[in-house]
Amino acid sequence: MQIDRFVEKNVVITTVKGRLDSSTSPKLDEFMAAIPEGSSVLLLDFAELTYISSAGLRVVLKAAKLAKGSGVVLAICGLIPPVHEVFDVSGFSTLIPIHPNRDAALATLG
Amino acid sequence: MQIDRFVEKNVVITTVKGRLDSSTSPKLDEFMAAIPEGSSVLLLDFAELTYISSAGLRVVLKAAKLAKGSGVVLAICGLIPPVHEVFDVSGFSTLIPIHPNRDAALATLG
Amino acid sequence: MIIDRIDFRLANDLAELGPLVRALDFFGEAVALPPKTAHRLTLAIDEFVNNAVDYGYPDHRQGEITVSIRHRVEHLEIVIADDGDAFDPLTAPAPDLSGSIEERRIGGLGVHLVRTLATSFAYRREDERNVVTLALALDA
Amino acid sequence: MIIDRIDFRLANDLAELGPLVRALDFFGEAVALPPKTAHRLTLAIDEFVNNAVDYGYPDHRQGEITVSIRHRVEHLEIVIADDGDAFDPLTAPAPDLSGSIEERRIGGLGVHLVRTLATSFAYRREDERNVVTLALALDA
Ligand SMILES: Nc1ncnc2c1ncn2[C@@H]1O[C@H](COP(=O)(O)OP(=O)(O)O)[C@@H](O)[C@H]1O
Ligand SMILES: Nc1ncnc2c1ncn2[C@@H]1O[C@H](COP(=O)(O)OP(=O)(O)O)[C@@H](O)[C@H]1O
Repeated sequence: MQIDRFVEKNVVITTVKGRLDSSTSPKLDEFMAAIPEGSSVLLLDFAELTYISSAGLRVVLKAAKLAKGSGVVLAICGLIPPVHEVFDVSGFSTLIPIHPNRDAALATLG
Repeated sequence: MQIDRFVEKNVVITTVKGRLDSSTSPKLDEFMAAIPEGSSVLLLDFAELTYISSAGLRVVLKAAKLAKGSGVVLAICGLIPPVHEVFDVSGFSTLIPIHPNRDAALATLG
Repeated sequence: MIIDRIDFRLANDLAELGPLVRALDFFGEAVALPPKTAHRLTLAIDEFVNNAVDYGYPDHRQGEITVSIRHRVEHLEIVIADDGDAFDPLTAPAPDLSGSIEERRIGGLGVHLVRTLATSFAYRREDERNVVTLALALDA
Repeated sequence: MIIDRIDFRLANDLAELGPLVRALDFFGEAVALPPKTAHRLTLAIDEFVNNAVDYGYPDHRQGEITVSIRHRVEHLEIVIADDGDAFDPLTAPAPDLSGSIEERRIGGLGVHLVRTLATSFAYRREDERNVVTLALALDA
């Protein structure tokens, strides 16, 4: 798994490449533990995320709770269909805004 | 499979990389069908041959027969143990000189 | 070429998951699984192996987990068995999928995800082993 | 992780051998077969699938060939079955391994190689199929 982060306007974009499972999710958890100073939107760009398990969902919900508590919006974009299915079945699709891709997300959030 | 040929002194060296089976052996067969003008020794360098089946042995015996009929020596070098085993079990090890590596072959044949 | 069946045996150690996932990826590509089926396959095995390792051997004894995949015409049949303490996943409480971000509990989704994505799901205790059998649609 | 078993199904078409060989390579690496065992495994399957395709269906009808590998403690057990015409490979004439280059016949080595490299070898005709069962040592 590879995590990268950069800022576009007021949106902090975190891209995750590869697999988010019990072995890799602690790394994302650590990454999401602090919300960068002055950010108002956190966007998880999962376009290159090929796999997610419940261990990955755990980290996403934790990050969403932290964001909510800090008055920051957390959104997700770029889910491939098999990953989107996991968000749907877990009820996360109705909990966290999911955008088809980064441009669509930035148009709404930026 | 990749076949390359070059000449060192009076020895025509043919290197074969990869697998020699029913799908690839016709290519080596074609390659060995004509003996280059003026050569006195043909050396098959199999150091990078990872696999041989009876289809590969077929082509080797055919080449050995052709060489013998033309008064040319055919020798082999560089067999990895699993390939050497196939030469042993087929009785080819006593039919065709097998050298541990190219240098040893050239020292004897060149 | 079709792979009709593949059976794995693992120690109760999460380090086994790396090679297992690579083998599942190989299988999925070799038989050209639809992307959702391939994801569900890895998910089902990942979740149940993780649970067996995490909860099945509280005394940290050595254990053995087996995974068998049969490739049928219309579905994959998966059998996951472990010699951990008896546990029927059908008794795992259903997660509360409604509620706000603040209300949602973290965790408790693994069994639910697999049960929901499978077209059939069964548990039995047999020969001191937990045996979970499930099917995944091939036309996902 | 150990792969305990893997079963393949092929059409009687030599184009099936490419994917099959890749799967055998994957299996050999995943379970860390000794190099000679890995080579013998591919050889046994390659020779018998080639023979079934080349000789078993003289009327060019569609056929099905199955290959099953079980990974035991001390050996691999391989079962190759085809629905081609009945043929007992134990009746194939032994090649003459002596003789000079001029005297040696080209061909006729496939069955001999496999029988010699296997620690056991059996044939039966069952349900209109040729079934060859052989074992390969894991301490090669
Ligand atoms: N193999 C098992 N042995 C014992 N308890 C288990 C086993 N698998 C699951 N459980 C119990 O069921 C609960 C729900 O499991 P799961 O849905 O995977 O979510 P999570 O592991 O995130 O809690 C676990 O918290 C655990 O208490
Ligand atoms: N499946 C089969 N059906 C019918 N005949 C076969 C079959 N397999 C092998 N044979 C016969 O046995 C002979 C020996 O086979 P083999 O040892 O593989 O050498 P080769 O195929 O090079 O002749 C073949 O020439 C063929 O006549």
